[in-house]
Amino acid sequence: MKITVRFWSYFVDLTGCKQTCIEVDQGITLGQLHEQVCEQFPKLTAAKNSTLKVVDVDYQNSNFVLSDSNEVSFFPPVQGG
Amino acid sequence: MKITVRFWSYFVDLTGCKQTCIEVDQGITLGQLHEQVCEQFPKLTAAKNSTLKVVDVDYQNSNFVLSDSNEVSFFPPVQGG
Amino acid sequence: MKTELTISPQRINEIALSEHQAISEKTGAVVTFSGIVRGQEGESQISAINYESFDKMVEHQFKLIFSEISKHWPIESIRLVHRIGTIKVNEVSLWVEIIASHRKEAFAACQYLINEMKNRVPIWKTPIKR
Amino acid sequence: MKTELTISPQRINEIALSEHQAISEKTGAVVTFSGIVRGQEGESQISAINYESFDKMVEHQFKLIFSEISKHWPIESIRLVHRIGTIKVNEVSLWVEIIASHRKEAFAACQYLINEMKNRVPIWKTPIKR
Repeated sequence: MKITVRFWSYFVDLTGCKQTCIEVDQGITLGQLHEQVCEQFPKLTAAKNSTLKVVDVDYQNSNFVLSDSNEVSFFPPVQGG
Repeated sequence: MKITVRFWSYFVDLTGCKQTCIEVDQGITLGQLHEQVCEQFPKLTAAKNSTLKVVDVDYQNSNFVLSDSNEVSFFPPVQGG
Repeated sequence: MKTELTISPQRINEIALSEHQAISEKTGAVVTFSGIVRGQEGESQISAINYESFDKMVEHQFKLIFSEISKHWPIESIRLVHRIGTIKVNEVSLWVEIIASHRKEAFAACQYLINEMKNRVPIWKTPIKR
Repeated sequence: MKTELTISPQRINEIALSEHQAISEKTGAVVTFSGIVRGQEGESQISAINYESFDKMVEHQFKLIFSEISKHWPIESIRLVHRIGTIKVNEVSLWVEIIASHRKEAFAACQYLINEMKNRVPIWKTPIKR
């Protein structure tokens, strides 16, 4: 299945794009997708441990199993206010 | 010496006056004055333990030794805001 | 630390007060508090509260509290207005503004100020029943 | 609990917002907070901050926080405005108003809201140097 992945804040500079579309296996977890994205965009690897992982509009942990309609976002710590 | 004693809030209703002038011995403490005032205005006795004791514009405890120029205030708990 | 204290029977005009907010290049946080007369006091419906104050002591006690705040937190400015006399339900009895670089100290100082006022500042309320 | 949320590049007009304060017979406390862009970020002098937001998620996360607040404290109303885009030094980036019967819950809810926002609401800053 194909998953849309969006980047925010300086992750856009690190990847050079705001979003991408990745072909993944059925049943892939959010953590596995994150690994795959870091392989494709190695500059994200340094920020791996502080990366926030979102499915649609909710934070999820690495074990979350993705489905076809999900849109994933990866971004650095937030700084509102 | 003579000490001016002022009452505030419902202590004015209990005593029937806003202020009074009391003849006391030199070296009297604030606590002793309070006792003397309660004898003169027995309706203050019920509120004795919650009465706030002030010399001029500062709270003082019962051991405070009064001098001639001091003005004393007695009042119930405050309720600003 | 700048301070401004007003004890007055005049209606508190929050809009006018806000227009005179004095922020600096370092200001990051402005906390304001308005205390408003509620329609109920304990069990009874009221129409207003009468506030009585021992003015000279009120001023002195507020200054002591301000000086404690300036020792504990890096605050740029405190403005406090306490209205006295008869204040109707829904009208403002107390307005406080704290300006600081960071929100934590602004919130801490504002709450400390109000709590200490309630402990020490000689102002008393008499509810006026409906 | 009434809530009002605005995420917008428009300048925040605190005076106009204050004029629409919706108090009730039960209101006893109004806490407002303004977050203001400081002239210094870390070591460097800045002229402005650019705020970027993931709007759809911002709205959802604020609603989750509002709902947590309504479960924890008896709050009458929350209004929150977060400005995005380029905000100059001394201008307001965030404005929050909490209305409640009592000050303790108003202060608690206001601080909870801002703390949780800083943990979870997807908004990012880029300082613009002088």
